[in-house]
Amino acid sequence: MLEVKGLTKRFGGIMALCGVDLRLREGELAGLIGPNGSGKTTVFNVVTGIYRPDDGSVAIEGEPLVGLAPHKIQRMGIARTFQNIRLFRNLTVLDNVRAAYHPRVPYGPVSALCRTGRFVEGEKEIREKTMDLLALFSLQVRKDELARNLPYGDQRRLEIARALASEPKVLLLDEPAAGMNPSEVKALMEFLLEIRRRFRLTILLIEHRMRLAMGICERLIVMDFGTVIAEGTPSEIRNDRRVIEAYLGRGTHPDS
Amino acid sequence: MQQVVNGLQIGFVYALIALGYTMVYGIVRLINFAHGDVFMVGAFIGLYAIERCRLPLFAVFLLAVAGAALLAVVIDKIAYRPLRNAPRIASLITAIGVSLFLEYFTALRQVFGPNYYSFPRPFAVSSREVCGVELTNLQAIIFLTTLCCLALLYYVVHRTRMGRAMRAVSHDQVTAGLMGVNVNLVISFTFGLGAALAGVGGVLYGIAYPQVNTFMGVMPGLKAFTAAVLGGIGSIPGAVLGALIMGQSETLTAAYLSSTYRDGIAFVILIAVLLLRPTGILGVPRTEKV
Amino acid sequence: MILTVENINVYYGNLLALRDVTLQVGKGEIVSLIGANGAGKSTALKAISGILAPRAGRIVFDGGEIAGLPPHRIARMGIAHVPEGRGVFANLTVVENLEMGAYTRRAGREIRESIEKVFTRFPRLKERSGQLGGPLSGGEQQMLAIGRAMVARPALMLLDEPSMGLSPFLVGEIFQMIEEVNREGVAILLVEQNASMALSVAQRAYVLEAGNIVLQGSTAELQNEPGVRAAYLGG
Amino acid sequence: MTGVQRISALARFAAPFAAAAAAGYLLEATAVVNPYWVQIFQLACITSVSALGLNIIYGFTGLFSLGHAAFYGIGAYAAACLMKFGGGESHLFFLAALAAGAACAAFVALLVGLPVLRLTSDYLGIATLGFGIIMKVLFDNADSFLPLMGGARGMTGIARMTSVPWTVVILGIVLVSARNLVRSGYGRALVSIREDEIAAGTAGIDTYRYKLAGFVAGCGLAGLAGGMYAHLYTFLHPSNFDFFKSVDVLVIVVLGGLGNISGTLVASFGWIFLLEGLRVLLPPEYIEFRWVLIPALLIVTMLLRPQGLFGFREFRFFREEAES
Repeated sequence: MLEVKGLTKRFGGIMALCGVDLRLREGELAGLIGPNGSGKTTVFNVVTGIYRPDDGSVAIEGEPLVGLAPHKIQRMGIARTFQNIRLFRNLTVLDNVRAAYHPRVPYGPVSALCRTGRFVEGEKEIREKTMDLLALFSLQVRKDELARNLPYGDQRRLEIARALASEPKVLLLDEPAAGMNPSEVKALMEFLLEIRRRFRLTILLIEHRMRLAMGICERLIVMDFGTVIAEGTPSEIRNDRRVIEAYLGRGTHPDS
Repeated sequence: MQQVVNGLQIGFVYALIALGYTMVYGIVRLINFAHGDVFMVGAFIGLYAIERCRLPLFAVFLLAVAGAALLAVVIDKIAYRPLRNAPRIASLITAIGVSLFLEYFTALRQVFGPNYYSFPRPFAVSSREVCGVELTNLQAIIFLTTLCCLALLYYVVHRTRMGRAMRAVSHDQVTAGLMGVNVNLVISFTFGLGAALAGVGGVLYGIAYPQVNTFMGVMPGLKAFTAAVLGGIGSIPGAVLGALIMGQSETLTAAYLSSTYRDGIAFVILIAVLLLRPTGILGVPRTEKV
Repeated sequence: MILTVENINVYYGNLLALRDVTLQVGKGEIVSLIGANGAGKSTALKAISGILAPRAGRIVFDGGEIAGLPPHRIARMGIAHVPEGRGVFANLTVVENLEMGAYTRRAGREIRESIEKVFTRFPRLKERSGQLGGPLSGGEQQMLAIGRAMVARPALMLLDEPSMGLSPFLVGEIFQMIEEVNREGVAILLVEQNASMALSVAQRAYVLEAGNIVLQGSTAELQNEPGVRAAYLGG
Repeated sequence: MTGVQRISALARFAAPFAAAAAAGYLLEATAVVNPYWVQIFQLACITSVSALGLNIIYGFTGLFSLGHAAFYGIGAYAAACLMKFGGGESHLFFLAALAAGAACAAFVALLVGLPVLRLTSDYLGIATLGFGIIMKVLFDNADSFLPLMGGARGMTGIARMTSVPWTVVILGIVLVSARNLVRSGYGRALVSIREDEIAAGTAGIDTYRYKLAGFVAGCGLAGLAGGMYAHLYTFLHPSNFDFFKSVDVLVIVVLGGLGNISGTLVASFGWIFLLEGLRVLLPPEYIEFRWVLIPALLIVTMLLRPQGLFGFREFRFFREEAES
């Protein structure tokens, strides 16, 4: 589905990524884990076109995408959320999602200018789709609130809703469980399984808490110092010596 | 070569103004449009101090520095401080308001008056040849005064407790407050320090180009500000470098092209530099954290 | 009690972030404040150190009312707040950062001594004393932030998520440091997401949920509380 | 929709414009109102068009521009030159000249925007400020390459074509179009860029292209307004298009509230009438106090309402209403 090969990225003198290889299989829910600063978010930023890599390739369903602008990559079927929630803060919940429908508006600018029938129809269709999506996230009652006024949890959910508006094939989630307690994490996990089924998604999520990632994901990819040091099922990872050494540190247990 | 020396003359004056822009921007991210007018007030204080009070040159500078600094601190308190937590554009608009107010208020007959006034020369201008270039005593004074100001500024910013606090506040106001720094006081101090340099610049400008009026701050202000951006806004050495480039480009254009294009060339350079280095020559490139 | 917070309400704009929060920190005590993200933990610290002004309620520190005072005045009274994300001044050197910690103190020699003391405790900072704070690693920055707070010689230290973004090994080191600071008589109010760590060093703790304090007690009691175990300690 | 329905819809749409134009015509022809004030009214309409342009650029798309007056000037000079070349007094040609002026401004905006829009926030503002000053220098020296433009002496002898019906109808059309565009997916794309450019990109919006589109459209409106201005006052001078004129429009947009059409409209009229009203209201010996009072008022207003007079509130007409 998504294939990353030899990805390298430097910032100044610092090697943020050096030769990262990873592969997502269609329909899986995989986790990208590793300590802070190991390069997980940088992988997302390179894959979604925010940074241009110094070397390496990224392809979705065989189509290379390195060097393309973020919106083109999004249209190839990759959507994402951000670690430090980036909503359109002064727009309503409704408009946050509708903005993401924009690339596929069924009317042209002239049609919008003259408010033709096609425009009215198109707007109605977008609104209906948006409301359906919001309903799925239980956000429909908040549709007219400004995004910045939402509670933290709703903001995270709205960001996922906005990412889904583009009907992506691959969904990249950057620490979706940040700040959640275990029962909330459980609910999130069920929710992710549900949207994966409904939208036929392949999901890659970042999580730096080892135990949590093991609870959610079917397969784990572990990064440290800008490289992938291991991948496999949670039980394989749990027993991987390199992971235990590099990630878990000396003598601490995998709870942090 | 002669043109280069002439360019240095105006370049140094621009540097004195540009420093105020860059420091204020560095600390509160405000383009302080009123700064050029503080420079103008400095020049007028100089004018009165020389003409009416017949003070010695040193005292003239002191008076201009004090007046300009006081004015800037008052402006900050009235027009900018209440808007610290408002959208940035709001204080930009009040800065424009303050600028217009200062220009037109001082142009009233009851204040400085609307005309051009000739600035008295406190000494006779003479020149001598140094290394094949004509150097006037006026230019020597400008160079020396500016260099002294720069040295003093470097000392304040890098060697004093207040300077450390200024740098801390410019990086993170909230945390600086947690260290016990009175953030408002530090910001006022920065406004005052920048204005003091502009006050010196105003007097020097008056002596060098001996005609003043209340709108004289507009163009030098814009150019000094451009210089600050050219060098990398927020950077003190950048402001000086930008100002010197600005001065050179202006005198060279006037000498070899046409003085009517003088005001334009500097901005062509500015745009060209920004396109190549979006944060100016010495500005630190910012990578936004995503 | 060195710090008493009584029924404070804190708002962000019109959003109520803390409702009727009451908590106390005794002299020389370590108290933890735990809860999920957005529960209001950082907000509580910000209200105490003056970054946010409570709309109602009292905050008494060392016998004096401090609610609504500006941060620099509260800092001068002896509260050192190490903010979330550490707040290291990236454009100042390590030494200058430490000197900023001593901003409220005047005596030059004593300040030098305090800084030396920090250096002996964190030799790694000494190696980097002339470098800028920005390029330091996360662990070094956290050491610098805590060291900077120590230089201020506070009576109360507020620590916001000192373990955030650190490897488990460093987390252990930082918590050792916190206990050492406390042994010198500094009271500590600790905000942590890493609840098991937070409960292990503190004597007492408060649990915040959606801006309310829902539980409080000794850490031993809380560690055995089934609700706390389920929500914060992972079963 | 049947043909009859179509025509009736069109008629319903056009009726208010026709009425306004007729009222304007009567107003002008019967001279019940002092012609001076009629002219001020026209200036206010023209300023609204230009300010709406800047609002699209800055208020909606979030592109900080300090060079709006340059595009206003380009439109003015371009339309005036064309009209002088071959327009005579033809109203049809006048319309074409206005369109050409707007197109000229838009084209220059495209050329300038292509490189400059890669800059962000204050740096973009400064680059556009620089462009504004360069244009002013060019206008000042224009007589050396096109004597018609008059350079620093000013351009004279422009036909007086702008009339109340024209200004009212054009402003009306611009308002309706701006509302329609802004309250559509295209407007949402612009606003999302203002809110968070990176997030907009990953949400599939071609940020560079839309920034360019917003900038070009806004500058085009400035050019349109410039053409009307030229044919209202029949005299152009480079100082009409300097930095201060850019600031004027910026003040209007901020006062009205960023991204707020109603606010821009009200602020434009308020600003122009305040400027001119003070000229009449102040006793002649105090006339120079005008520019002391205005900035003082501006500062006080900003201190009291930093989010602009209107904030987010819009007149009903400009609110969303495409769907039930």
